[in-house]
Amino acid sequence: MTTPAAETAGDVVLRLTDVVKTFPGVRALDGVQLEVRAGEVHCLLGQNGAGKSTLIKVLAGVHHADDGEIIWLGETFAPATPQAAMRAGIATIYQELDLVDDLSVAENAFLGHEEARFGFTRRRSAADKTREILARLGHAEISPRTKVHSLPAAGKQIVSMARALSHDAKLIVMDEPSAVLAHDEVANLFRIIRELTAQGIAVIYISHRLAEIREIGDRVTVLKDGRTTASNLPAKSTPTRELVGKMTGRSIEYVFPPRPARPEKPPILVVEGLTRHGEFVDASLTVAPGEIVGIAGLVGSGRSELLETIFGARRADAGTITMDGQRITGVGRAVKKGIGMAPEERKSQALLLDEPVYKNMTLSSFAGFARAGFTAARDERAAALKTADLLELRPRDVDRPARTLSGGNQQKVVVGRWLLDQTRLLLLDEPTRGVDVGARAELYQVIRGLADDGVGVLLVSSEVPEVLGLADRVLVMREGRIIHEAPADELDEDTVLDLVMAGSLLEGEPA
Amino acid sequence: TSNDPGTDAQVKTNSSGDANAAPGTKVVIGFSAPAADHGWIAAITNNAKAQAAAYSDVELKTVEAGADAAAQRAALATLIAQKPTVIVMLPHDGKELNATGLEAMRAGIPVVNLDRAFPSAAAYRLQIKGDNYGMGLAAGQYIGEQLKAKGVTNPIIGEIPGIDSLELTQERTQGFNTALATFGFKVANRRPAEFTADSGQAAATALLQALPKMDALWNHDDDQGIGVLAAIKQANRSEFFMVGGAGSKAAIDSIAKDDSVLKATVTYSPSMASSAISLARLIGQGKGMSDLVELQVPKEITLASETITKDNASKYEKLGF
Amino acid sequence: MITETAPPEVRSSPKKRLDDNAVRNLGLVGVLVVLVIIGIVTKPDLYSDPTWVRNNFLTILQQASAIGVVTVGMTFVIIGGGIDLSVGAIIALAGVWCTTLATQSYGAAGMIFTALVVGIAVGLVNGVLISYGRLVPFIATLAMLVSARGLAAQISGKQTQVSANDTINGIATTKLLGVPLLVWILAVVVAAGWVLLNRTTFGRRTVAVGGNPEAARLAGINVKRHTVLLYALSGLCCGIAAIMLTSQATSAQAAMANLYELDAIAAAIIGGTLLSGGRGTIIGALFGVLVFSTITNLFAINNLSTEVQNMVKGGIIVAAVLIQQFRYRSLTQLLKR
Amino acid sequence: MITETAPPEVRSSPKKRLDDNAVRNLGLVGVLVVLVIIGIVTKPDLYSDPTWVRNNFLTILQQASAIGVVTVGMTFVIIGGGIDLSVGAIIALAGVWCTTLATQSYGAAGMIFTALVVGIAVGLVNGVLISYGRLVPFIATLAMLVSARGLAAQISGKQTQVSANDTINGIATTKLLGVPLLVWILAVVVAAGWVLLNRTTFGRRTVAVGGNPEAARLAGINVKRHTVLLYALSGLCCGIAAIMLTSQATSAQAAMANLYELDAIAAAIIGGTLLSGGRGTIIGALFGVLVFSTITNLFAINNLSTEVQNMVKGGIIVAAVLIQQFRYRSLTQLLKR
Ligand SMILES: Nc1ncnc2c1ncn2[C@@H]1O[C@H](COP(=O)(O)OP(=O)(O)OP(=O)(O)O)[C@@H](O)[C@H]1O
Ligand SMILES: Nc1ncnc2c1ncn2[C@@H]1O[C@H](COP(=O)(O)OP(=O)(O)OP(=O)(O)O)[C@@H](O)[C@H]1O
Ligand SMILES: [Mg+2]
Ligand SMILES: [Mg+2]
Repeated sequence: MTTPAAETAGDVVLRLTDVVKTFPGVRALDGVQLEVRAGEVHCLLGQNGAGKSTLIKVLAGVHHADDGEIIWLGETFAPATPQAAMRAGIATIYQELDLVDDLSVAENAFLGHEEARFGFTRRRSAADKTREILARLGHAEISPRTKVHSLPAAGKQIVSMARALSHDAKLIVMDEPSAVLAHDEVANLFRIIRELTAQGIAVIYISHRLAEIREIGDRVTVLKDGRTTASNLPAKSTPTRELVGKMTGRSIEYVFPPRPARPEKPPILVVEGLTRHGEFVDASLTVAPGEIVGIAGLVGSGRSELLETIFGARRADAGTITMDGQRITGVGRAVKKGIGMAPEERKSQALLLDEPVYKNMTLSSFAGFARAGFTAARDERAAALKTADLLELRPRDVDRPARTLSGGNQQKVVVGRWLLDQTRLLLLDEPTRGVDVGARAELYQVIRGLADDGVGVLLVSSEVPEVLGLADRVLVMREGRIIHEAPADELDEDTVLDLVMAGSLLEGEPA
Repeated sequence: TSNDPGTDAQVKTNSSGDANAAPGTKVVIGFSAPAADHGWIAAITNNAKAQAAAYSDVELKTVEAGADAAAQRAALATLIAQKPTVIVMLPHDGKELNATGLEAMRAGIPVVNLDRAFPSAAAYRLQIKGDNYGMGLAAGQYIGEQLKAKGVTNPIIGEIPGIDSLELTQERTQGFNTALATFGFKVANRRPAEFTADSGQAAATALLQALPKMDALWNHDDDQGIGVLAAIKQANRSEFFMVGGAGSKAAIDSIAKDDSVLKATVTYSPSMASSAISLARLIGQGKGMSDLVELQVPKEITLASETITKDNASKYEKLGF
Repeated sequence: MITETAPPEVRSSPKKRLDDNAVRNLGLVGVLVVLVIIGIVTKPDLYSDPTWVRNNFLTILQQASAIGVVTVGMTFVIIGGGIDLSVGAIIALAGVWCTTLATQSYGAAGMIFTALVVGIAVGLVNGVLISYGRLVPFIATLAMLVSARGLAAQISGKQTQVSANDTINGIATTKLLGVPLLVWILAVVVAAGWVLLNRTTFGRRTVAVGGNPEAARLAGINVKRHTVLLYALSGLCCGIAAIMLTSQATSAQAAMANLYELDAIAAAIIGGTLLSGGRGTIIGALFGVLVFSTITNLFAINNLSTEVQNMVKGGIIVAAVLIQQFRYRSLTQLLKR
Repeated sequence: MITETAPPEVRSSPKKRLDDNAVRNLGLVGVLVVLVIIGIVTKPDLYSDPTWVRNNFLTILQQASAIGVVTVGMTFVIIGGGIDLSVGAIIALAGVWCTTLATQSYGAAGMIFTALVVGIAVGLVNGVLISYGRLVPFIATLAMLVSARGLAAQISGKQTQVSANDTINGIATTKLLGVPLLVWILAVVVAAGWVLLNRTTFGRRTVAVGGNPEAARLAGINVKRHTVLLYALSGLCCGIAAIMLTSQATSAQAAMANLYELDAIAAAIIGGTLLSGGRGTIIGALFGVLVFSTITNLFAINNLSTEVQNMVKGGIIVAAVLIQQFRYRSLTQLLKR
């Protein structure tokens, strides 16, 4: 990656003026201004559905702007195809993983611009280059020949990054790259971003985590309802209140709801000695009514698998799961006993993308609304609208197909599904992934409210502050084992981080 | 089976000087036969058209019958609505079109059934058909006699029928087995094809593989026989002789030339379509067949299956399709 | 915590999805109208006779009835993420089984019962192989196609079995209020199918299972059991169609309903059903069937030769889908404004 | 806040997929072995003759050759997310076109050229209709099936057209190193297909287009053009197969290669190709074809009647897939440890 001398940090490489993009029924971009300089990390902030992903897709040649002007390296720029954008030096890491499962890591990294001679792929050369990039990314242990579908989500994110780096890009756009990354992975990502910017490459960085923006960002542009509400704010020094205010048009304090005192109750869920070979070993835990139990751990520590097994979606190799003293053996039984689960991957595991939002929200409860097998669409819509209001779904329209919702809003639909049900135990896997600050506070409130109504909650999150702030009791998982358990207020972030990374703070714990 | 679509009338039944040949009242003949993807059926349609063209008092309304019995029922429904004087039809399946035959007869339109009989006698005025059972008999008879003459006592006989789910195939096979049984012979292996050359090739290849040595082979259909003969050549086999079926031009030529294992074919002549048109005209005009004493055309006519060999091939040349 | 909550004003188009389907179906109606106009232009004499026109209309419907019933079942299977290549074979097996001399001795009720039970049973086997045997639907039902036709040939001894039962044979000739009974049966099946798909939990599950089986499973739907039911439903429709066809032909045989699978799948897809599952409409499927049966009718009254028929038919199918798409796109464009 | 640490390892199971395919193919080899053993047990006399065994082996391969070539093209189309129902019809059209008297007058080269051009041209039309006309592949190629067979019937006047060209007819009788030329052609096409799929950008892009079209588009692949090429490739394979079949039957007609589409799709799927696209192997498809052709051979040497044959065939297909799955699961279980 060579950088011409003319483009040292500070020169404006990209300028957007009054960019407009409409979808059927939605004005996703309604006059966006953006200015990005070489060598800077420019952060985009905005609520779910503010238009961030749409904006970067316009830059990447996926969507075409209806109006407005884009100047890239001093010239008017309107990429007709993703390839045109890439050729012009803009590489993109999309919010939704865009990999081909049955191709190898190297093939994915170089898809569309293969290392080839006369149409024949040069596998060795591609593998070497990929290995080099992966090493730069700190993941030399990923083999370029591995098929992508055998990688966990975090691994896929790294391949997406490798793909972006495989282009000789002058601007790299990252749409919520940290959403599927754990704490330490984020640190690694930042190391790479710093390397890139040191070479004069510009980075547009999108995230809902303010802390990240403070750490890595240089300047911030805020979007609200498709409009730029503030540009070029200093990332490190702009007060949170101001940022949030520009995003939401109101002020939000980012706090967790208080933990009410709770009378001891016998647990509703008892898990004993649960094991799935290669995923987790001998997991035992309990959840009482009204209690929120959090599970912290690294990506790949087996938390999702544990949750899915408790829900009956995976068959346990050993151990028992009992709800109200009765064994849970399959999803059907679990749902009947009042267990609900919001899975981790919304697109592949949770949504019917072509169905309207309300049908997605009632996917687990429509039978409850039905009379004698006949569905009650009116009741379902009304209930879904209520939940939509509660979670600030935007647009506030439960009839549009789930596909047309922004990522964070899709997540709200998934979580909202179980708020409608007669759920007594809720399993939440990364419930706030991609959810914006305002809605997140609201979601915390809702989860706590459910607990106050007597629902037991088992919460998996890669954000340690979230687990600590929301849960009553915290379990720490590492490499498939539950290595520590304590009330949330007896733990702090450093302790948990140290634990999950096999630190030494609590010596004597089983490893 | 030739590369030129033969459109000329194959046979004329009305010799000159016959009173029946003189133009009479105008007759509209509705005609329906299954979609022709096979030489024999194509010849049926062509013969019917040519024969009708030979009469100045006949108008032929053909309706295409599509791919199956249901399509043919639909086509005939539109034909009946047009009220032709007589309907000539070669049904996909006689039983499946029985109801349609009844409907036409009830509507006052005499029905001439070609080749595939209706079970109910009220469904047709005239039935003219080839003799599938007799065809099998003839083939079996020929094979039996030849083998007996050669003194083969325990012959290995192969059979390649056409589409096996058709009733006509069953009848041919039954006739064949019956005739062989009179000689104390039976079929060693039977591989059905689909009346096409490529399926004939595939079936014959399989059969030849299963029977490393064979004495005689009956292939029900000369069209698929092209493929059967190709397979025999490809397998380099010649220790047996073969009998064909239906009587295509190519088969008759080959028998006459005696240049392959094909030594005979048993006829199932598409000329019946020509006869059907002639007789339909007579029915429409209320006349009888001049060589019969009866004043009306009889109700059933079954054509005999003949055996074409090198000796009589020249006689049949112009009957080949 | 949170101050001032004003939900953002966003323009949206409620009921948009409904319109999509309506527009699609409208496109098919347009295609039908065009076909009829072609008929009028090419055969003005026939179309000038109102009795003939009425009769012709009923004939088209009647010819569409059996395949229409099959298509309803097929639509469910496809929406549920599967495919059923064995429908024609099931009809043949059910038809042959219900016309054996033994079955016929039980009278019309016995024959109908037999056809329906055979249809459902074969459908259940399909479903179990696919759900619990984890066979790809294409392969499982293809295997069933081959086997069921073989069994039908075995049972019938490859003979065409004539139905001697006047009640059964009468189904094809009976009219109610001037409309053939077969058309009434189609109407009832379509109506029931529509209600089942759009107004019942069964229909909702079908869409979920086909649209995203993993999501359906995690939402607590018993995907395997539901899949079995879908194939059984298709089998049931085949059983009904077998009776209709047997009545029309007053007979049954192992080769009957040949290639119905292709026709039914094509009609469902033309009607807007997604081959990959999760989306589809019963009304659209019905229109798909009607388009095919109107094309056949058009060919018949114009007496096109089979080869020309076939060449033209392919073109019409393509044109129909293109017209439909065109209308669809331009209409949704209009709706946008 | 965020502290720099060495990034954690992303665990994965290397080479797992490679083994998947190998294991799957191993399962099919197992099925083939079982079929041969059944042959030996039922016909020990035939199998005691080594010349016959060798011949039989070559015959099986030879009978698999044309459909094998078609299946290679079909596998590409399916991996690329499509389906081609028109393969049989393309063969018929190419076969008929190349055996008209006019074409035959240009000699063998003219005939071969005609067959290939017709195949590619029809494939291109398919591809354009699907890519640019946005027709569902199922419908577009079904329409093509109907039209192309109609055109073939028109051209041939519904007659069986005999090939009088000895070079063409000789293809089926020629042997090279004791192996029939037809088998060599199959071998070359399979090898070329394997290289094309696994070692070229075209192949890798095919997987991307079928596995995740959106990702392929985002990676700058021209999905539409690629789709067109895939159908053209399938058409080319059909053109080759048309020559092979014409040579075998020394003739061509409009009804030839009947239902090849079902056989080719079934073989591809049994060979491990995902009907929804994005995954598949050429070697597996070849094994799939061989399984079918070995079954036919087994039936022939045991002289099974058609109806029994069909009943058993369905069962064997199901059993084959189940065996393969069983082996697959248990072997991957073993590999896991
Ligand atoms: N293909 C589409 N069709 C219709 N509407 C769309 C489409 N894609 C996005 N939208 C709409 O455009 C708006 C902006 O969406 P976008 O994905 O850009 O939001 P975002 O800022 O990235 O949100 P998030 O933080 O949740 O990812 C949303 O209202 C969304 O529903
Ligand atoms: N598709 C896959 N194929 C093979 N192994 C996988 C796959 N997905 C996950 N794993 C393995 O399963 C284990 C747990 O993975 P997973 O990432 O789901 O855990 P997690 O704790 O839920 O992390 P996250 O917070 O990212 O969900 C790891 O060993 C991982 O390598
Ligand atoms: Mg986004
Ligand atoms: Mg997880």
